[in-house]
Amino acid sequence: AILGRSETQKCVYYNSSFEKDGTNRSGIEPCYGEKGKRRHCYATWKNVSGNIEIVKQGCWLDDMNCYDSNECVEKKESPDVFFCCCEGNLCNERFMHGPDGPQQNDHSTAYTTSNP
Amino acid sequence: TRQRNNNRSKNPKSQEALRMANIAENSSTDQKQACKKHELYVSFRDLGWQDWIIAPEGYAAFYCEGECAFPLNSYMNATNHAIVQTLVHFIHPDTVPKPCCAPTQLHAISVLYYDDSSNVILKKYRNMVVKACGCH
Amino acid sequence: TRQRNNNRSKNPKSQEALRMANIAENSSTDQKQACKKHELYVSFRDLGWQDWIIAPEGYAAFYCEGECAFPLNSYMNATNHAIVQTLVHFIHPDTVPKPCCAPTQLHAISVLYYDDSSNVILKKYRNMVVKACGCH
Repeated sequence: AILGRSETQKCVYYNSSFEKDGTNRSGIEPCYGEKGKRRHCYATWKNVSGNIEIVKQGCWLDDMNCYDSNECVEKKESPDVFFCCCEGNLCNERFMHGPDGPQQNDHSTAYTTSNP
Repeated sequence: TRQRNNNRSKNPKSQEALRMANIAENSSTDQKQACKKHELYVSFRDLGWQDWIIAPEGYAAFYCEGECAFPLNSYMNATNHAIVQTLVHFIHPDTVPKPCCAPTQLHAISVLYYDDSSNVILKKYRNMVVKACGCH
Repeated sequence: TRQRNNNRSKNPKSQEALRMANIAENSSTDQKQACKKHELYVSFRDLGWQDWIIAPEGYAAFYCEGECAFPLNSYMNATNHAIVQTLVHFIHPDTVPKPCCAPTQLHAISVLYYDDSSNVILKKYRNMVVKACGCH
């Protein structure tokens, strides 16, 4: 492990279309990646009239947009589908919509897998 | 038996080739850059794909560019064919091109997108990121 | 939610790219040849290697040459990276080159030669013959 950087070996897994895709519905996904490449976790969800519907969660391949984010934050204002990625084991268990970034806590809304 | 000269390239053409190579190698500033990897960030919005790709918004793709000229250095990841082609080009520059600078190793990326029925799909797209370049 | 147009390239830039592509595709004779495999017989005498190579005297090496222009056709064996690079080149022709036409599959040949101690050696030289070309 590179000093100071959190390695991602596993992520929270969830698939809302698990029946159609023939996968598990939820669990923990081990992450595999090519040698020398970084790995991340991601979460994607919808906000349907205030109800949060998790679409998918799992592992994400090396992506500079996810570097050094230990929290999973969607920064876009109002996307059709929310997406965030992060670095560190199970870092996608908790995901946030924070258009101005997580430090603006009054604007960011956090969700966790346990209470989608 | 005929005394075999152990110097593998005493043939006048090859000697000429080696002499020219030394000139090429040491010629001053107009020397084109050798084959190598270059930075390139691709924005999917630039490609007009932002409507169907949810994430990422873009990615570091890199690309390969540069000369594959005789003599090919070891770090140019040249195939045996490229080495032969470089020599043939050197001797017959008008008939055969130099080998070209192309990716020799590529990586995959994750992409989240809408399929034609607007389902959200996660897919691993292979061979999207250049890891190394070489003369091929 | 915003009505997502399912046509993957309604973005003006991509539409312009597609329109240009049609022109490029149908333009008449000055159309450069697309990337493909070409004949090339290499004589080891030409390379000055006849003194140390016993057999063969030469071999059919072939080489790759031709355009890798937008839109890349399916038979051009293009990688995903090459497809992306072709599009980026089309939109930003001055910053990123087209992908290049390079071997995608290579074969080996057998070579009988003298080593430095004049022993006769048989060796399989890999990646010497182009089997297929593609845009990489």
